[in-house]
Amino acid sequence: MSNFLFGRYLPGNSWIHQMSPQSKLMLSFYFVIIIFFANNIWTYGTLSVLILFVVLMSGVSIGYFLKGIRPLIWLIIFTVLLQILFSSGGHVYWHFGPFSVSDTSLINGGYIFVRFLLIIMISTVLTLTTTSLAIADGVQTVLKPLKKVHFPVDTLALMLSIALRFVPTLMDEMETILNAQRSRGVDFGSGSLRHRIQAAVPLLVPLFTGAINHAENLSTAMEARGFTDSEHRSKYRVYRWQKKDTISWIIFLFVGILILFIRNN
Amino acid sequence: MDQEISFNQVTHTYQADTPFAQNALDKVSLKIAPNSFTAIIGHTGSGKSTLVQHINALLKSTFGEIEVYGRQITPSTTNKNLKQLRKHVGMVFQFPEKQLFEESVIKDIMFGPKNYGASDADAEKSAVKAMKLVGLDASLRDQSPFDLSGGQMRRVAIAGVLAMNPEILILDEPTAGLDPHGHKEIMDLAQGLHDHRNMTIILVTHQMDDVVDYASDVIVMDRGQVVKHGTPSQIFADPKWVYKMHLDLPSSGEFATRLIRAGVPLEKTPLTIENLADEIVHLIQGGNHTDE
Amino acid sequence: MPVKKKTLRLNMLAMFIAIILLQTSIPLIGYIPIGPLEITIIPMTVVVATILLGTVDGAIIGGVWGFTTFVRAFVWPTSPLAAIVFVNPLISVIPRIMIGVVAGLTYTYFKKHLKSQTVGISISAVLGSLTNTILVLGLIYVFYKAKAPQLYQINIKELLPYLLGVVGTNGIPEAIFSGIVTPLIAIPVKKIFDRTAR
Amino acid sequence: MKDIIQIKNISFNYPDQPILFNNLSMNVHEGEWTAIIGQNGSGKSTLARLIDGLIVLKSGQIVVDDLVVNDDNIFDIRNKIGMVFQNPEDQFVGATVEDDVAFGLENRQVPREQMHEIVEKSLKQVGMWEFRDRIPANLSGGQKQRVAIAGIVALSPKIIILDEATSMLDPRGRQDILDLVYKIKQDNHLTVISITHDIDEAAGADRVIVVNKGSIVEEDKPDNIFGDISKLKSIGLSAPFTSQLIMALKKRGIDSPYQYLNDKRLIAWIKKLVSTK
Repeated sequence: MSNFLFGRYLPGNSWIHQMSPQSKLMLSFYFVIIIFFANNIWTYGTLSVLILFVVLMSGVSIGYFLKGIRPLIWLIIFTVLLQILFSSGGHVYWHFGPFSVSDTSLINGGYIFVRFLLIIMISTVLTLTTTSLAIADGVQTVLKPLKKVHFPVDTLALMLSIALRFVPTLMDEMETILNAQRSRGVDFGSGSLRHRIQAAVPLLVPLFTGAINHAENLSTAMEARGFTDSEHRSKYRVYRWQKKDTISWIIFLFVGILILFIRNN
Repeated sequence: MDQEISFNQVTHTYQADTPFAQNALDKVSLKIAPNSFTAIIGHTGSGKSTLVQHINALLKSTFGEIEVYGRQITPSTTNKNLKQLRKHVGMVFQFPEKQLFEESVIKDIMFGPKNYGASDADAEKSAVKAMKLVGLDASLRDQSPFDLSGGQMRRVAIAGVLAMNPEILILDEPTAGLDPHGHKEIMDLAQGLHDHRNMTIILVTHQMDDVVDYASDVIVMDRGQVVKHGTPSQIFADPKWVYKMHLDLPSSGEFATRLIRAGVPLEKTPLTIENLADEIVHLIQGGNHTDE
Repeated sequence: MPVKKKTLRLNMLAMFIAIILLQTSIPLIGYIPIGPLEITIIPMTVVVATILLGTVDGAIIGGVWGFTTFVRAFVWPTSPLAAIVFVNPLISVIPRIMIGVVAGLTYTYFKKHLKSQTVGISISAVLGSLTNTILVLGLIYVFYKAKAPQLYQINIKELLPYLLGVVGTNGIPEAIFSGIVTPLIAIPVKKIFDRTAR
Repeated sequence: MKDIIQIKNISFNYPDQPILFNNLSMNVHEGEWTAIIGQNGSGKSTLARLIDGLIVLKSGQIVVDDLVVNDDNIFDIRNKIGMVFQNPEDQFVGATVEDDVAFGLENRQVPREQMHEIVEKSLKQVGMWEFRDRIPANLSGGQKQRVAIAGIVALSPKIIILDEATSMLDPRGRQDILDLVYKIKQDNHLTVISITHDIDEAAGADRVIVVNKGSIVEEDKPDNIFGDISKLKSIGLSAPFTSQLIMALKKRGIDSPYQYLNDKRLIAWIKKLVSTK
């Protein structure tokens, strides 16, 4: 539950697990950007090899990844189909109204499919090897330069960490409220659209009022513990830059340059 | 029709078909007699809440059947039928004041009856009755429930359940966080509903004093199973066993074990202060006899 | 700002972020699927936050929802629309921020000029919700016109009617329901909030 | 004995609400365990918040360890006082147990290396070191209260205030927490104020202050206070178990020279009765 936002953290001690969250975050982002530059079989091939290597280094079994992607498969197929049916150019094999299938659209469809997989794989590696808390800390580190322009980076980080800490609490409360209103005869998830939307009222009002009470009590407790503001505090948890981060960056930068050379210009 | 609650080999598995699968209830069979006042006790995580949530079908069993006043619930019962059942089983959750949401006290109490198809006029009639029952002043009816004190809010929530005229009332730690005065009022209300309105009361609690003061039957849960079912005196007869279940004795029993440890030869575990006083007096006077 | 107020604001924002995170993952309180469409009730949360905490904080909460939409479009897209459109951070974030801004300005205006709190909240909610729909549509169109690079190189020109259709058919009922339901949520919640923030 | 907390003629009310304290005065002795009892709404929690400067006083003065509670001293005062609140959920700030204990240290900008040392020591003192990686959702209410106490121990205060800290726990968890606080009080020579409506919790105190409707009804040793059952009942409190037992024995003709005894003395007395007769 601590890893609510992005998925399911798998505890481990692999190379990837040990990297600092800030470089994992940045590298994932960087990877998505290089994908923009891939446009032929060689570039996609290179990136696929890189991602397989990353998966290997994460110590998580390929089967686990495939299981994770399974629920998304219809979505991917649907999007790929859209791509195939709606792109134009090349040798047309078949067409009907606005739809057409050509050699280019088939190839592009294939590329899109790979793109999807690449992106989902990299984000899955990130979330399987990093706790939400570490991701929040990583965000804080990445945003640190913004402090110079008086952007409240530390406040944001504290806010995010409190939010993540309270998600399971609110979730439990939601479930109790849900059950309480069910026992009072509310039918959730059935009936007319209007009925279904109005059923949100007996859920959301208690959820919100509960959250407001938490906010108030927590404020009192925080002040009693000497909290004044979030920008003047020392930090208990620190993720240091490691050799593994440096090596990973070198590999990724190299692949990035390689892609620029082997892509079709 | 059979006026009782019965569980027949009921198993409930959370997260079935995953590596996290966990039996929260493990082949539970039990009967709760109509118009009984039954306490359900057991340490945290023993399955008490899961058990009571089956009685009003908030949870459905993975295996096994449940019969509540002649209505059957099986793993395949459809949701439509469940709603009808819930009308007869009122459930007061822990900190029920957290479920309030309407703009006025009366509207919040009317919410349940209206969901079950009562007309506005009928719902209001039941709501007014329920307010009286829980001791809420009629002048509060149009106030926002959020303007009331904590204790009053809790009564509004309980009234909201009673307004549905349930035959069975489940109370999950209904006095949590209340002071002694508020505690007694809520427990006396439960007793009144049992004695004068023939409701079946099912009380989930950690307070062993309430168990001996109010309940006629006790069900002890441990690791998803019913490990004992009997009268309070049967349940607390063996202090060692009670401690093994990570439970406490009622205060008098607790005090008696300390007296015994200090060398006062009490014979059996008393449940109430009156019992304890009787036993002590008996010992003192018994002593008189031998001295004479 | 006194310490007490600052801490309270920090925690209020944190709670609303937590609620948004919950709503993006639990259908019952976040979005209601109807056939191929889904009506999201998250704009209502943004509007409620705006009414309680003010325009700036409403915009922040909207932004958090937008950011979550953006991240999810990569990690766990919930619809082809998300996978195609919301991977563009400008389309996923800006419209959400604007919900708070528009609802906040509308609410402040009507608070001065209108007696009925309900009507004011209702109009703010409708406008907030519509802002989201119109901006998402508008931005899709702008990015198509500008021929911006697409993550999934789909022929948006052919797809545009489909996108407009989906967003439009979602957007209209969404706005209507926002208008009806938001006051029912905001008024009691505001009562508790005002007592707390006193 | 020094009065570590002096409350002098304070008055207070919440905005738009009737007056809660009118010219109230009381003192807390250093090194003692003082219980403040009263029913819900009697103003006892407000009193705790006033002492810690979490709410601002209308008139009168509160002095904590020679410092007047005011805006200038507030942080020094909060360094001296650790508070455990009623709801275990609502005082857990950190994402995990260790992060939570560190929260107060981070606020005081304690250097990191030192923090790690203190967090470990504090968690070991409350027996929660093995749970340091846990998130609050996976802890019981009692365990969360232990973490809260560790967070306080980490700051080595002079005073601990328990604000209904055990009222949401089951009886066993309640006793555990009280035993723990007692041990910590002894080990570190602390002053403890426990605000409670649990009469049996108050019975263990050195001194009891009974508050009703914002004023002090009585202030004395538990022995002297708990004798008058009808008085306690009249302000919505129940009588301690031992007083009830003495009453029940009296009804049966066993006369007692006492109205109230603590557990140990009552056991000794009963033992004597049984063996001499």
